[in-house]
Amino acid sequence: MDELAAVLTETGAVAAPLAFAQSYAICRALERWGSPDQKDRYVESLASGEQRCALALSEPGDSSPLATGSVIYKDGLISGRKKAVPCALESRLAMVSVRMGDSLQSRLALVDLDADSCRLTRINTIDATRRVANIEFENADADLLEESDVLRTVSEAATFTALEQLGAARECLQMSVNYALERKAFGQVIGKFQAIKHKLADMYANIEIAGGNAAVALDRLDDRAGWPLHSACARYSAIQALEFAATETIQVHGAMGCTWESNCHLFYRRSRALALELGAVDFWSQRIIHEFGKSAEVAV
Amino acid sequence: MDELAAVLTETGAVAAPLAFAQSYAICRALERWGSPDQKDRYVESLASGEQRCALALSEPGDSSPLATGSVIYKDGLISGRKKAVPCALESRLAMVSVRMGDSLQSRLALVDLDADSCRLTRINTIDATRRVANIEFENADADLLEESDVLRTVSEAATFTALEQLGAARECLQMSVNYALERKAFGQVIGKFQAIKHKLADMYANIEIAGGNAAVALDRLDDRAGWPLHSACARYSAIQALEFAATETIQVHGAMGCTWESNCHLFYRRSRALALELGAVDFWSQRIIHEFGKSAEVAV
Amino acid sequence: MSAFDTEVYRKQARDWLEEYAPAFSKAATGERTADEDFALGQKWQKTKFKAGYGAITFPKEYGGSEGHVVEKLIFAEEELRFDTPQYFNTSLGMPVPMLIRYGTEEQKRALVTPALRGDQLWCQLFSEPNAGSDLAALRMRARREGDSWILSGQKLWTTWAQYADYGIVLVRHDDSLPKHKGLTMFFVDMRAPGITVRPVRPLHGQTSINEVFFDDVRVPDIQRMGEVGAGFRVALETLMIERYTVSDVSGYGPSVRDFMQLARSVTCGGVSALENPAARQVIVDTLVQDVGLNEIHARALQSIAEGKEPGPEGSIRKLVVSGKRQRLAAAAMDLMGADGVAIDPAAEMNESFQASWIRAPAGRVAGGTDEILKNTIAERVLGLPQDYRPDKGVPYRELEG
Amino acid sequence: MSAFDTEVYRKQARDWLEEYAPAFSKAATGERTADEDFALGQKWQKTKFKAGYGAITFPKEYGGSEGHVVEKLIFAEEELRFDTPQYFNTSLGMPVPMLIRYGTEEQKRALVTPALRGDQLWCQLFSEPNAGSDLAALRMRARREGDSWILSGQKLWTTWAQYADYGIVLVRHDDSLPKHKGLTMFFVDMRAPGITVRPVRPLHGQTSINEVFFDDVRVPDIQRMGEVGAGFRVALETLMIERYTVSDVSGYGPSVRDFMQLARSVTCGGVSALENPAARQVIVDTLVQDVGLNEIHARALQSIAEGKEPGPEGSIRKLVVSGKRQRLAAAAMDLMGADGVAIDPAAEMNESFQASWIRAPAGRVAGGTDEILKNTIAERVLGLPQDYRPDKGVPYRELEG
Repeated sequence: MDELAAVLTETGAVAAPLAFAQSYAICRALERWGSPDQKDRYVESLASGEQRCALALSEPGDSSPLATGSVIYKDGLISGRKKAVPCALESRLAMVSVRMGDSLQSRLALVDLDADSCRLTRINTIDATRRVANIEFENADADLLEESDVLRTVSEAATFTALEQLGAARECLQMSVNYALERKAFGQVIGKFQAIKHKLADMYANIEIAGGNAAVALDRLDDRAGWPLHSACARYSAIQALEFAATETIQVHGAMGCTWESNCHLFYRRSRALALELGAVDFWSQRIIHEFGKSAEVAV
Repeated sequence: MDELAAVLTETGAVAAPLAFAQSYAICRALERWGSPDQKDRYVESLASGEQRCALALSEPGDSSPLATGSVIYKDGLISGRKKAVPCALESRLAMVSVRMGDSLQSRLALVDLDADSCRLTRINTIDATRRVANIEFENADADLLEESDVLRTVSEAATFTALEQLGAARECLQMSVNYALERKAFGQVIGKFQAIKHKLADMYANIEIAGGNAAVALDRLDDRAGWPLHSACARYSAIQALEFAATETIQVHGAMGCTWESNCHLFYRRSRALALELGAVDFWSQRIIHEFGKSAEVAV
Repeated sequence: MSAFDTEVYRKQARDWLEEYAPAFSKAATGERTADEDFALGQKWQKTKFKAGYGAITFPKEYGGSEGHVVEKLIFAEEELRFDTPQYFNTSLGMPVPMLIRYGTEEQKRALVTPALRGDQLWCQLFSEPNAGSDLAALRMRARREGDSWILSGQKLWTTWAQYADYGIVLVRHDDSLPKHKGLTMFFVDMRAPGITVRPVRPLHGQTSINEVFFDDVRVPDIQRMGEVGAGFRVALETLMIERYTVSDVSGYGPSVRDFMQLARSVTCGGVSALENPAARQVIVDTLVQDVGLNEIHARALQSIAEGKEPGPEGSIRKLVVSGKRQRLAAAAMDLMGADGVAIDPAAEMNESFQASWIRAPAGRVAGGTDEILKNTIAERVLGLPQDYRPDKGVPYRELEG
Repeated sequence: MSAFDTEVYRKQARDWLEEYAPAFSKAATGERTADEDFALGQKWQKTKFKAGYGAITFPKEYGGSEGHVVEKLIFAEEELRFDTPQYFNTSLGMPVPMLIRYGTEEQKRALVTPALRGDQLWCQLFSEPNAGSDLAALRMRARREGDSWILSGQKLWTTWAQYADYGIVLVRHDDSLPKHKGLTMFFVDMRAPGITVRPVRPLHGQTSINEVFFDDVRVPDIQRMGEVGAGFRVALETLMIERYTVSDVSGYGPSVRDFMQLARSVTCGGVSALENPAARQVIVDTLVQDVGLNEIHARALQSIAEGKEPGPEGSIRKLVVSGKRQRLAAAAMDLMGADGVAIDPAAEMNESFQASWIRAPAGRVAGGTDEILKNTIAERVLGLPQDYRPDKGVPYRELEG
């Protein structure tokens, strides 16, 4: 787990154009719910990075990452639309959340994106470093994970993404500290001004709080009781920490931060993209209340 | 109106142990809804300050200032309980919100607190400068204002209280500025430190925003369309401005602010008391959403 | 001016705008290249100028209307309702009034009217890579050579330099003096040999800002504005000319009303976004700030109309607006969920929360960072002392770095 | 220590506390006067001392247990679950370890054991009216007279001075030296002639803090702690002794779980307060902060048990906790509506949101204001430079004011 955390934070720190956190959640879903056949088909090539798989959750008309009203599974085929899927254009496969026929149940299924029954349309986004696409399925062959639980996979992806967000936030903090030690105004380095010092102290505090939450979530990943609450806490605090860090890093850099001459904008864009792609902050905030309300005894 | 505003802000600035804002709302209610008889009976002695009248709204079991489930009006008599009424012990009269029999309608009624049918019990509060009491009515004679509208009177009291809150907030700001110009640490007055300067700039900005809202609300007091939204905005922003000002004024004063040697704590206590007694911030926040949602065209 | 007069003026301005402004909107002209857009901006300025709205407070001898400053503010406020192309705010806001104050008769006769009419555009060359918030730290040198000065160095963040005919430029003529004392102001012909303009790619798409390189650019002494060494004072003085300006209360982003519409139209897990606690909080906070700022603005206009100074509370506007806009835009994107990342590259910033969000950081920096604005409020309004300034009185060349 | 050992120790401590602590709680003893409460506090310290839990890290020769520091932390953590009377944290936290470091053999033999056993209490006389955050600005004078020093001046914010037998005191022996250099530390007998203790009325009811006046108090030089002029360094050094301490994650106020209970039990306009957006926000933010801080604390305990320095992230705890507590308490009162003003004067601060709220300002000041803590994080953790310090190197008497 320590190694995984290191890789994920590093991915975040360089704002890499990948969806590594999602890939890892996908592998875990296959490991957990895949039939021996399905594991044979996918796990090795995915884990080795030979094949890529996108996670397709969001649907038009509702902002929940759990929404499965559009894409319907019936007799091995799916039809419907998924929106704003990161890295779909680079992937051969997609893990898609689907609704089971007319029931209210939802499951995950694997779909071959190269098939003619899948139409991908690239969309312009605020984060130009990752390509994002809408997907339309029309009777596409879908390989169903029978016992799968969409919320669990979304929560795991959120936990892994939290580590990426933390890596990015720490990088922002470091960029800000470096700049504050070097840039001068009014005869001294700006790192001497309390406005800058206190902003960076706040940034540090947020990051450490988020770091604590991510560590707990990672630790409880296989804990039957802990994961629903703790993955939500990790996600929520990571969104907040990175949003503040990325936004205020630009502010520390001043006019220079508002141009492509500095890297600040990459993190500003990425902070928003990561905040939106697995359910926005309010979705997770509601989940925390829900789970905290249920839990008789949690680790607080 | 300018004179009224001046008196109210002054009352707030000295954290006077009065409920002047509420008295003024009571007078307006009488003027608006009182029969000629009722006006004769009350208006002059109330307006001259000869008699005092408390505003009794809140009831046990619900935090809305509009709650009227407990005190029931029937055949000229009321029974039930009101809680945490400021200045009731100093008042001969109370204006009480009541529910009309079994209906869902509520009205205002005047009650003589000296009567045996009214039992007042003083409660300990965080703000020792104003006495607060619970009241129990048992078949107390009640003089009903037939056409009265509880929300309207609560909103007017809230608008006038916002001016008191503003006065208190401005006084806090001035105390903080004075202290920051005089108190030294690390070889300079603390008013030179950006942490203090920026805190006071934020305090000023909040106060001016609240001041703008209060001015608009006062201006729209008799405007059929404007008052519901604007009194809520005035109340909401005044609570926020005073809470921040009172809390951070203690912080600027440091350890000294945490004792009875300075006046900071009077405003800290009063800020909370005023924030609670006419419906807390969330009640007004919900009202803003409700009214803003309704209004096709408001002055923003 | 009486309240009655201002309302009459507002009515006339509105009627005129409703007749002429729509033809200059995106809707009327469709997609435009950058150069077409600038040409349209020039045409719009000329149209306003002819009708007496393009140079409202300028002297009649140059074609201005010699109107009351409150008329200018009212017109600007009304014009905000239309998406007219805006290029001349800086030009007419500071450089041209400076020319009128410091130019020779001949210069003024030749240059003021073309600038007011929109035939020519003036830019303002102040900031440098190492001189942003701390403008007086600028490095660009000027050395005297007979009747001329030779200017060398680099300016940064110069808005519309690529279209400018002239610019006012602040330079260091003597680095043995303390930083504020060694500065002098000139105006320069932007086509003079040695000047190179290079666009800077901003965080958002549109390129309005530039680097400008001066490589031994010769400027006649007659183009000096104010005394040698008075440059910083002249710059500040001019910043005070009609310093009360009109800005959009939403910070040129979508309004809280747009946000409310959005919240009504989307759901999360089947629940209306209007039930979303964070969304409700943003609506309330934004609305209350808008109401407060609008009241402060109305009070200021009234003071100005009565010939009085507006109160100091106007100073909070930029601070409040730019933070508010960033929060509102981010919250709107949150409501949209995964779709919130989608951006229409052609969208104006007041039409799209994404476009507004991407430009928001510049809003919190340009024209005074949040931190500088708070310092200014603390010092000028509340009377708190200036921060410690180790550079005070020290010869510029002895300041390290 | 291994993780196994620490868990064994925790189990033992918990068992012992469950047997002995309840008898010292409010529930068991009922209302107590201030003096009765202190007497009970002494008895509790004696009980812990006898069982080996009262002086866990102190040397055996004085009756301590010479245990691992992590044992002390674990015991403190477990003790937080009980409302035992607390008077000796300061006494044993800094003054007594200082005595062990700087006292003579004779002094230590006479004084350490009574202090550990709770028979005697030591206080810490550092702050003054003009020296709070800036401790080195203190004025209280000491002048040499033969083998003694004569102390005159005023100390402020001295916790439990009214019960103290001894105190360590930081004074200025030479005002011709820069402020940090002219200080010396002594310990004094709090019953010495010339010492007057006057309680200060805090914002909340309970009086734990005092002003202490020194009127020509004679202190033998043998009670000097460290070199003449080393006072500030000695004070800082001692602050570093076992600086990792245990505190309640709710800041000694009610917990987020209590808040959740409250939200479930009240309504506004018939709607559960659990639907209140502000309440939901406070729950989420508080919970996330608690989870984060607890994880940081667990990591620190583990490091300490392994003999390593805990990470710098522990430094955020006090900053986060004290603000969190104030917000949570105010939000809870909001949920109660008009009733929120009611306060039970006898309520402990961890039982009542009102009591917690009224003490919250002191929490944001005592032991480092928010502002000082942020500076410390910026400098010690992030490596940013110190603020400008105009008093540096200047003789104390030349500093104005």
